Amino acid sequence: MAAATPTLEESAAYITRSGKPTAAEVLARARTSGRPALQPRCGVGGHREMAALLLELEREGAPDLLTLTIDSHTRLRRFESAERALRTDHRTLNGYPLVTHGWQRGRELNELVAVPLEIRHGSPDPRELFATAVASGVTSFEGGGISYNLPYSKDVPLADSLAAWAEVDRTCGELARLGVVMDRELFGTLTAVLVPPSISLAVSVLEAVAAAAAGVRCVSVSYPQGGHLAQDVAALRSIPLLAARYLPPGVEVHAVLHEFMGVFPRDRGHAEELIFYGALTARLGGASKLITKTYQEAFGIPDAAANAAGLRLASVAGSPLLDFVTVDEAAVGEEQEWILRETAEIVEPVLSAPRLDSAVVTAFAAGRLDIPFSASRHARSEVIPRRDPSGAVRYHSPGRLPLSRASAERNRRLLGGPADDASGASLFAALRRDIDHFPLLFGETPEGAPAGPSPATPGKEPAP
Amino acid sequence: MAAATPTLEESAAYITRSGKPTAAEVLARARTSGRPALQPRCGVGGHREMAALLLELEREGAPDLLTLTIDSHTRLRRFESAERALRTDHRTLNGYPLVTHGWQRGRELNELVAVPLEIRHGSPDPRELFATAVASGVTSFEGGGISYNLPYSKDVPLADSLAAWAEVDRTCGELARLGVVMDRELFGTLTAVLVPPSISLAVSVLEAVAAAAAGVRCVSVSYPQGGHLAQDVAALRSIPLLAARYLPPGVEVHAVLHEFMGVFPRDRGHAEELIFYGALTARLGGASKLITKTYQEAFGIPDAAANAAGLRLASVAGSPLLDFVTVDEAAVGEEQEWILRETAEIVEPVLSAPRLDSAVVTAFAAGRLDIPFSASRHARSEVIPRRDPSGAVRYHSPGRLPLSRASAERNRRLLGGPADDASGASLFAALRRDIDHFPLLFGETPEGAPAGPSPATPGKEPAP
Amino acid sequence: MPMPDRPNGAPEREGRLVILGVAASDSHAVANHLIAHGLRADGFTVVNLGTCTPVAEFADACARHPQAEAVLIGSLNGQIHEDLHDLAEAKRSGRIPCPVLVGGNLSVGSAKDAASTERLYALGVDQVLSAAADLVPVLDALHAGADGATGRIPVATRR
Amino acid sequence: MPMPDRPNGAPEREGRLVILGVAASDSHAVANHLIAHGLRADGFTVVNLGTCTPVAEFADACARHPQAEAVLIGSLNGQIHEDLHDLAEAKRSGRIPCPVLVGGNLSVGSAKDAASTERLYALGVDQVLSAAADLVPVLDALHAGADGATGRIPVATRR
Ligand code: B12
Ligand code: B12
Repeated sequence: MAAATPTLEESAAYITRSGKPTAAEVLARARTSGRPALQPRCGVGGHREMAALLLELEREGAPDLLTLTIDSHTRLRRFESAERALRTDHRTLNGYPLVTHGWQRGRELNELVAVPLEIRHGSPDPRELFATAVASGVTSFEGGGISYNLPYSKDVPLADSLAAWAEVDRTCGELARLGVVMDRELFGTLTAVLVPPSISLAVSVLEAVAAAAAGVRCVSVSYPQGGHLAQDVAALRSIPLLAARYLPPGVEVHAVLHEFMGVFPRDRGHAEELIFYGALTARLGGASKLITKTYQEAFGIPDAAANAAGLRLASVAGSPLLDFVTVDEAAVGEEQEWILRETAEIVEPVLSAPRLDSAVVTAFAAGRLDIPFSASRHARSEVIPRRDPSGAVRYHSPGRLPLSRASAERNRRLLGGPADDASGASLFAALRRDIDHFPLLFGETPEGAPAGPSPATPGKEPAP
Repeated sequence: MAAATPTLEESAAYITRSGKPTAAEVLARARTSGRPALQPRCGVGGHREMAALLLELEREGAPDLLTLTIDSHTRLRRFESAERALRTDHRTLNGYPLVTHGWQRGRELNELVAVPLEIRHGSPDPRELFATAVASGVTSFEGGGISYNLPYSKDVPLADSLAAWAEVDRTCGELARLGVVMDRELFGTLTAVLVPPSISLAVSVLEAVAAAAAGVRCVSVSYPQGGHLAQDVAALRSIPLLAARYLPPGVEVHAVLHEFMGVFPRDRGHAEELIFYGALTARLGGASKLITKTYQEAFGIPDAAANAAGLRLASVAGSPLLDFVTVDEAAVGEEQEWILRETAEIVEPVLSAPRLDSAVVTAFAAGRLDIPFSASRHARSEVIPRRDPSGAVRYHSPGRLPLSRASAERNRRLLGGPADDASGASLFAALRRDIDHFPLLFGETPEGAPAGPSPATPGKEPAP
Repeated sequence: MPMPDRPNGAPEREGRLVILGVAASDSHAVANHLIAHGLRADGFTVVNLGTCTPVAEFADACARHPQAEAVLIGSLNGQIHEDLHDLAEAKRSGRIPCPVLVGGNLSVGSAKDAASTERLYALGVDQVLSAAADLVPVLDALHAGADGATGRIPVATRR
Repeated sequence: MPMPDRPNGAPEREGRLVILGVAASDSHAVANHLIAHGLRADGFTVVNLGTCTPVAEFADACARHPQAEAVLIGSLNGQIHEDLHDLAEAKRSGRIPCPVLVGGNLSVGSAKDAASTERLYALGVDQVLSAAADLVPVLDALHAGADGATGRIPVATRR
């Protein structure tokens, strides 16, 4: 397996020689066409199985890009576990252990399909993975020092993940000088559940500024569909404006929508309605790319047939026959104004600091940057999101985020009253309902509520 | 096979006893819910195969009604051929030969599924078929003395088909008195290709008036999606208005959309875009029911999997998540005004005659009633339809239809000039393009043009 | 559609007559209209029997038009085999003395195989065409030299 | 989420402590937050180790909290079997002396079968729960009489 990894120059030459379009090229074309490029998540443990999966998806789903989704052991650099699982039973891996398989197999996969590949993972420290990816001829790499730390690990210091990702970004800069523009997709989806748009966009702005400074030339800013059309469209349309405001010229920036990333309805029909709604949201928001979901989302990693069906369904939403479908522009305008404002309030204090990395670390420690439902101890998760009666995600409490009084008050007003109106048990129950928004909207009963009857008061996680 | 057919009383009692909802009940519920009921076309020759097909469709496609589509031999009372084909190789039948299988097997099918059944066919003289259907417990029967004659046979006099269908309608009246309201769907789709809305609706109005007079209590007026959203929505929304104007009170009238019935694109993605567009049209037009198509339409009778996929895709268009999708109401209003006007111009002279049946026969003979692309000699097919630049179906020439000067002029104007601007070879070529509208819209090359290079002048069919 | 009786400027195929129609159980009219029009534009005289035409009606037309160089039968509804049940007998008895060419959608279902074509030959069809665009070349080849009433014509479209 | 440390008005389960966490390779946090909250509302003291918790970390918590009546391990990402690779050894050596209960999404893929549950028992899990709602009844049954550290608890949810 462990043949000497090619040099960056060799990899760049390989990519150029291959004649395949790069991810950046596909994205640029999609933006011009006005029809979002489509990409599934997909990864299985075995190599032959991964090859078969890519081929079936390309044949049956006609995606514009394909993915190698990486298993969770590899993401956390538990390479020994990845290796043992691969040896024992590759079906117990929830993704393709690329580092373990090695770059030659990566090239095999790359050469198997006509469309470019992206690595989707969740690695606080992705350096081995990135090196293997580049050597494999992969031209898009997801993640970032914040967005692939806080949702994806418990105790990796932000300073470490930021440093690791800065290395990746610098290498992308070198590759650009060698003629290969890597697409670097940021994971604005974060913890996926009730993420306020301004938090998603703020984290992406910070990561994009760092990436651009390191030499990255093509940035995809992904945003997770929250489920409120005007808010989601406004967030997507904010991406080019934020790029113009905070990024140097010469960096290509693409808006990417991730179809709803929270708790999915179980019924196939309901799931497909949500998938289509997401695809329409991407179109109306002017996204260059859409990451698709499947009707099996609530159950587990989808099989190839379900995955291809998800691609085909999303594709329908891009039809020229739907040119007549429009969105309430006034509502979008109003949302956008506030999203841009909140985002500015969150990022500008950090961007004004002399060193971005350490400013980010300090801000998260102090709660001036924060995300809800953090998997990591290195965010405080004092932000409490809620859905307002129209379904939009608002700040029930902004925690210690430096939101202006006007922003905070608007959030409170839209939620229907002062923050302490809902607290304790009723807040907890309301949050559960907001998490289960779509199953409930479709009249599905949520899975058995956790642990016992209606809980008395929400409790803070004590440090273990 | 030939066990004595039960009496009407026995059949009515069987239907009541069965506890199944009738088609009329399902339609009423759908109209109230605002989500069109979904129904596929489906029919295969073998009995066991038909049972399996119904079960698979019910399981995988969750339709609100199911169909027994009848084979073309039975439609034309070529029972000997139906019987021989069934004996030799049931897969050579393009539908279920219900008369040959007999009513007991019909009941078996009826009892197999929870949703009501409709017979879809194309019989100028449906009397044996109707008798078998009623005895089978089927509660919806498609067709009419005009709409199941002209598109479906060459030389059955209209007087004969009208008389045969009047018998059917009178029996429906008796059934209503026995407590079973049959749904009688009219086939406004006619020849399916470039049918001007006012021709479709005019024929349905005439058939509905006759049916109501014979005692029919539930009429479904079907209209074929033409592909121009505002025009199609206007046509669907005209149906209740026409019912209020021309039908006696106490007759339930439902609007039904048939997903595009003309030449389908071959590519699966394109076909699915068109299917979804049709489903959205039904929703926006307030249809009680939608008859679905499949991505295999261009190729042949679909397999069960494709048929179920078509149902699921159409179902997505009914989602509450798409409540935000609206249509240009001003454009719909404008179209509707003219559709109602043209329809009145066509039907009112006929309705004012003392006897409807003979007035219809005379009018078709004289070309004052007419349809394009008639399969039958008993319509003149002097009407020439065209698509205008926006894709709406207009009268290039109304033939001898009694359209007012204002209506005729509007059609001409919308087509972009006086009628003789396009004639001969260029008219023929333009008609071919209009027929191939959707394949061409999607950039598909139409199947090889018929017989040789660009033809010189169109020629009238001489009587053989 | 109302179309002028005779094309002007059509290629010289003076006096060549074909009999056209759709199979007995089949009422699809559009292709029939268009093919008749196209053949006339190309100089043929077309006796168009229209939709729903049983074999006996084709035979009667042959009797009325003994100069007919071919009978062209379209079928879209998938049921052509049963519709041509009497063809072999009509050919054997000489009631249909010229070659019979068929085209359209020649079996039920979306997945097609060669077997249905073979069965058509077994039923007495001389040539199965895969597209209407092949009609004129095939008719011309037939006119130029094939042995007419009997046997199949060796052209590219023949599988 | 900032939530008050102690619930008021919780049922009397004074002094009963459980150790909670998510399996080693798994960073899904939401269910973990909610389950901790629910158990506290029901009167338990919850030591929540959070996401990405290797077996060794559960064992360390057992050492710090010898009174723990159970270790509750959630896993959603499908990889629980490899994540619990060291569990049997930790139980054998007594480093995890109390019953281990697991729940969540316990295999990779959308079609589930019983085999993955059986393999969990083979790895040293005492009880596989099919829903978080079963946690309190199972813990109470265990508390009331089951033999604690060893063996599985005979309750309805056990397949
Ligand atoms: C939100 C989410 C995420 C977020 C998580 C954010 C965060 N830090 O929490 C993000 C986007 C980061 C994410 C990442 C990944 N995810 Co994820 N995610 C989801 C999603 C959409 C919702 C999960 C959720 O929060 N549910 C709400 C809670 C309340 O419900 P729950 O988690 O289902 O828990 C209930 C029960 O399972 C049970 N339960 C849970 N824990 C326990 C513990 C005990 C002791 C007991 C008794 C019961 C119990 O009770 C809970 C309440 O009813 C689900 C799909 C879905 N359900 O719609 C996928 C899903 C769980 N993820 C999945 C996967 C695979 C991943 C990834 C590995 C990426 C990948 N390969 O695709 C990574 C994880 C990386 C890693 N190292 O683990 C898969 C699991 C697949 C499988 N088992 O076959 C799912 C099912 C999606 C899918 N269909 O592929 N994910
Ligand atoms: C319009 C239409 C109708 C209209 C016809 C109106 C009329 N009177 O003409 C209506 C709605 C009435 C109708 C009815 C039915 N139809 Co229809 N119809 C179509 C549709 C949508 C378009 C056909 C058309 O006009 N095409 C335009 C012309 C120009 O193209 P074409 O017909 O394909 O012909 C080309 C070639 O086939 C070839 N060709 C045709 N004839 C000939 C003859 C010769 C000699 C040669 C060489 C070549 C040739 O050249 C033509 C030009 O390129 C097709 C599906 C599609 N293609 O999208 C189904 C289709 C043909 N219909 C079909 C069927 C089955 C029926 C019904 C039997 C109902 C049923 N069981 O579902 C009935 C017919 C009843 C009967 N007794 O026959 C099936 C055939 C299925 C199969 N073979 O497996 C199709 C494919 C739909 C489907 N997927 O199920 N239909």
